[in-house]
Amino acid sequence: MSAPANRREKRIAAEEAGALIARALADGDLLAIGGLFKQGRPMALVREVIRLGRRDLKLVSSPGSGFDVDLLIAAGCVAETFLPAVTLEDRMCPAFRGAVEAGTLTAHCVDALSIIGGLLAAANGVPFQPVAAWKGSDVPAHNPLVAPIQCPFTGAALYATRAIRPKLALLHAQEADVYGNVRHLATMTYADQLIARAAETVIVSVDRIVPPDEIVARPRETSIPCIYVDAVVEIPYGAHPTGSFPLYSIDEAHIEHYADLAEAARRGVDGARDRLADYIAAQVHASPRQEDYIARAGGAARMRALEDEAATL
Amino acid sequence: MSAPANRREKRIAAEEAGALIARALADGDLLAIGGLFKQGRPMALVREVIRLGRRDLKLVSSPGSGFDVDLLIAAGCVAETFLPAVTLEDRMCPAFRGAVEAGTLTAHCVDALSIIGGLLAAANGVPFQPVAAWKGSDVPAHNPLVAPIQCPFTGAALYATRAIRPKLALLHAQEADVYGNVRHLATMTYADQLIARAAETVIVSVDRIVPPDEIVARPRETSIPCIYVDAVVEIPYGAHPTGSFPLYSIDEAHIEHYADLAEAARRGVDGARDRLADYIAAQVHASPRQEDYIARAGGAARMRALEDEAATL
Amino acid sequence: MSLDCTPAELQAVYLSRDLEDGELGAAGASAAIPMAAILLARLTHAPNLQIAGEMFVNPRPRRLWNSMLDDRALGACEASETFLELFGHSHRGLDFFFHNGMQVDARGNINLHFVGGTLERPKMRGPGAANISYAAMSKRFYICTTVHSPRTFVEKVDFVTSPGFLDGPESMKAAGLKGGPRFCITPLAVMDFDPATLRMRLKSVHAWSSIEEVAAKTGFALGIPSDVPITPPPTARELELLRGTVDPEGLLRS
Amino acid sequence: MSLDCTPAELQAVYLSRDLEDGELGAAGASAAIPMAAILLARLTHAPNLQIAGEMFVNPRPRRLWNSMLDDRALGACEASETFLELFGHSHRGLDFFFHNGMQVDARGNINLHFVGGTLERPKMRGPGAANISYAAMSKRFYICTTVHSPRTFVEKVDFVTSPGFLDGPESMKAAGLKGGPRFCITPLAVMDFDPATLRMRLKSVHAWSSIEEVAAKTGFALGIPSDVPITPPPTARELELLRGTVDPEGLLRS
Repeated sequence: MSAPANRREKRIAAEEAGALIARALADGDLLAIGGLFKQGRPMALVREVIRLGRRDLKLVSSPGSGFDVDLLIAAGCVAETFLPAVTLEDRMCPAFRGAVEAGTLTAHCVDALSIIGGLLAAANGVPFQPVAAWKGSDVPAHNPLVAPIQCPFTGAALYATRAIRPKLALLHAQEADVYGNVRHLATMTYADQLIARAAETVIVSVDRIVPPDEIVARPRETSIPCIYVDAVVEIPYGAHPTGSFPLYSIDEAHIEHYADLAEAARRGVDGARDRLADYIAAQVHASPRQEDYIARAGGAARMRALEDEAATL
Repeated sequence: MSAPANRREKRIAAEEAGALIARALADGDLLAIGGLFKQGRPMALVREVIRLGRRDLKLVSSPGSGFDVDLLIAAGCVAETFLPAVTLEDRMCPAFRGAVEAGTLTAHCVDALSIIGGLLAAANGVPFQPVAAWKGSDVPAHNPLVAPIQCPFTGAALYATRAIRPKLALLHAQEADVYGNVRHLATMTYADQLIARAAETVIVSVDRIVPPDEIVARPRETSIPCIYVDAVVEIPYGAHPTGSFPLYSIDEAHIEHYADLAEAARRGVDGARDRLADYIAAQVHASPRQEDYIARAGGAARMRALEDEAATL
Repeated sequence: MSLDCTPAELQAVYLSRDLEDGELGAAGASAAIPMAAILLARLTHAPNLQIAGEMFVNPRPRRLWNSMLDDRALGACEASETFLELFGHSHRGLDFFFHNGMQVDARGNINLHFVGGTLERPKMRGPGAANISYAAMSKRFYICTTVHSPRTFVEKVDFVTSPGFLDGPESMKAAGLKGGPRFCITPLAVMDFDPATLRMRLKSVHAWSSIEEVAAKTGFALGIPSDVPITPPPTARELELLRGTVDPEGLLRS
Repeated sequence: MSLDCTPAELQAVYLSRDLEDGELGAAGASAAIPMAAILLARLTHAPNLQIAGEMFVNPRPRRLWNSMLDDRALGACEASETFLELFGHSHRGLDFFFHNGMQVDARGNINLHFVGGTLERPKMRGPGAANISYAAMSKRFYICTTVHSPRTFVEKVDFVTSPGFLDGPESMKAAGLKGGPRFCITPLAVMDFDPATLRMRLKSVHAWSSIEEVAAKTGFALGIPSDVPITPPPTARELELLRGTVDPEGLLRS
């Protein structure tokens, strides 16, 4: 038996993504972002959030975040973060650091297990997840997601971490079919599956749409089944400047360029705030179409170089 | 970089499996069995347990069990079961039913969520897993793995189910490398990964060993990484008479033949106990080598038929 | 209209009509009739019906099998899951699920554990149940049995494996239960539940049976409304799709 | 014996020698030196060392990268995991792990959250830490920093992100902690911990530094034993494997 012929697609056009995000995510809502650090971040969709002018967002992600979170903060979209580590790995995130130090951003003190435990609890449909691995750290005492509990079997003292149910999840993967079956080709998929199972609405950008039969041919490789996905949108290089392996690598120079601008702005260097605003105006607001964004980001030649780097790993 | 040249193998010879099981599993221990119902059951390893003459075992498995569990009970190896459903699907498991009704077997009243929750808790390294989906059923009140708890955030009443840490897990998959990286080719893998992460010792039979580079070529398809595996043993048709898809299908006739013998024995039909004992003597005790077992089970022709059925699904 | 169908075929067709487009549901072990119902619904009126909740997503079997829970029964599918994901589905519930039972009682409670004696020392031990949560957590479920006898349909089950309407409206409220069985279909009849008492009553009788036969083969006082129609038979198109596409080997005819 | 190596290379080689065959461990973000140590150990004396706990199993990178946490840094690997499995590893702990720190104190406690002010309104906000559990749950960990300054090495951290030996033996007992930091290696020296007080003390000084320099650049009263040897340099074979196989592009030389 093949699939019903008149089945509805979950594919939407890139131009429709903004409207869908607008419906799913209000000011002040909890937004979840997939990927980790500089890999698999749904950057095109994140830029859409900035273009929509969302304010006071709460952010959660897999436990390591960097560029996209910093950009959202620099663009003024974020009020609170539930992010264990916020770093560009070889340097700090300037907008994050600056906003916390200025008191304009509440960076909640959370760790990987409270975030993963919270997403797992939501995915499991239970109100909390037990955690028993926080000895000695100051983090749990300051973590707003955490409460002490006792094991009903052993009497041992441990913690409960609260279920986390994001209003909207934005994810990026390499492939999907038009029905919303998503397939990561990357080796590392981090918390993307958990986030998809935990969130109320899930939108996934993919570098390419593949025929449904290619998905059915290898069902165990479907990383996020269609039942968890509300929409897929084909956006080539949709993760740039983060990497989408094995298709294209991380554009470190682009991220570095942004970080230099944002760090100068944080330090109050003359004119630096304007230069950062110009970057956001050009890269985000003036480039609603991915083709325009890619052209500004170095065009086909730059993308080819990132593809070549990914191919030689 | 390639793997170190002098790395130890986790592959053992089929003849060594019995000794390893003997070391890992004592009388009275909790044994976990992989697969579900008639697929992916580690039958050759289960027969090894019977040949060792283990007694008073406690059994846990993924939530649906049948043929192998019934055989272990018929062979006198089992004292307690923690198995939600025990059935051959189109008929009941005769030895299980007979032993419970005769009072020689304690069949604990458990369900899928207490078993999966317990394995998940053990895999997670926490003492229990919250469950909030048992409204109205008589099962939780009789389930020895369960205790009532309260959510520390909402005050809601729910349950905790106790971590389950099997002494030994026996699993079957289609492929592994010599270092113990296991790859299921089957679509359904049930609770095999969870069991592997929960158990103290893990032995996996596979239909074939593949070169390490074939594993490295597709790392996301490694279903059970070597770090959870103590030994892999190549046993062609090691799941027979259960299925090992996509390689070979379920030998329903074989299972039916056993069930007829066991059902007659349960009913006390004249001579039926002897015929069941003869079956176990021939299929298990007289066939320690898989080649002998397969020859008795119909040989190459029968295996070919099961392979053909699997290929046409 | 065709009356030339088996009880199992009628059950599958009748169930299929109640499944709505866009819903998500599944069946468990020993589920040829429910599987046929789901597949048929997707071919007739519910192309967006999603089959999920039992470790696979939208299987495409070439033929029907007795189980939904092995690779044989999938043929192919869009994604596979494990019991880990099933844990979550069990808490969120599905739109619909199917149950059969060793005992089914007047309020649709289901017993798969034991009959007679005690749980520890039963007169007859049943198979137990893998998942007892879909009955409580899903929006609705169907009871679909392959037998209709006084031993199966009893006033009160010896043990509630999966809850129907427990002891009625009060006890449902106390247990925090919504949902529950929509109707029960057997080889003889369709029975639904009186909204006030939540007791089973006759809804329609299959063409080959009678009110008297159903009442006699039901082990409790079945409510009999004044007007009991004949269960509507499959249409020609339904039978054609069922036999030509869903069940080409005739599992439901055997 | 070769002295012609960078501090980072010496750190990697020194760490590699302490990793034992058959152990299982990993490093997190910004971990070029630990990754080099692990890969080198597998080539020299620990072919059965397993690299796992951070969502991949036994990576085979063609070169070193600054992170261990993206596909670039893996090259290839035997299996991939997700944060779900990391949740379990974090509770069971590894044989060894590596930490760096914005602040490291006299008892090896690590601060990555803030310096000065309060957590809510810090003078300087750090990146935080993804996983705070490996320090407490693993058999041991190493502190490996790329700077050695009085700002980094302080008497008492402003915030304990990941615990070292807390306030010493009593507080370790109260917190139920075992394990802890084995030693700390910086570009200038190796420091371990006095078993009685669990305070940091000088163990060896790298050839290019001196006891005086280390003491001056440490922001607390570092224990100085009477006999402080020079940190043993890499052997020719170690350097050859490090440069030829582990780090052919010379990330640790830049």
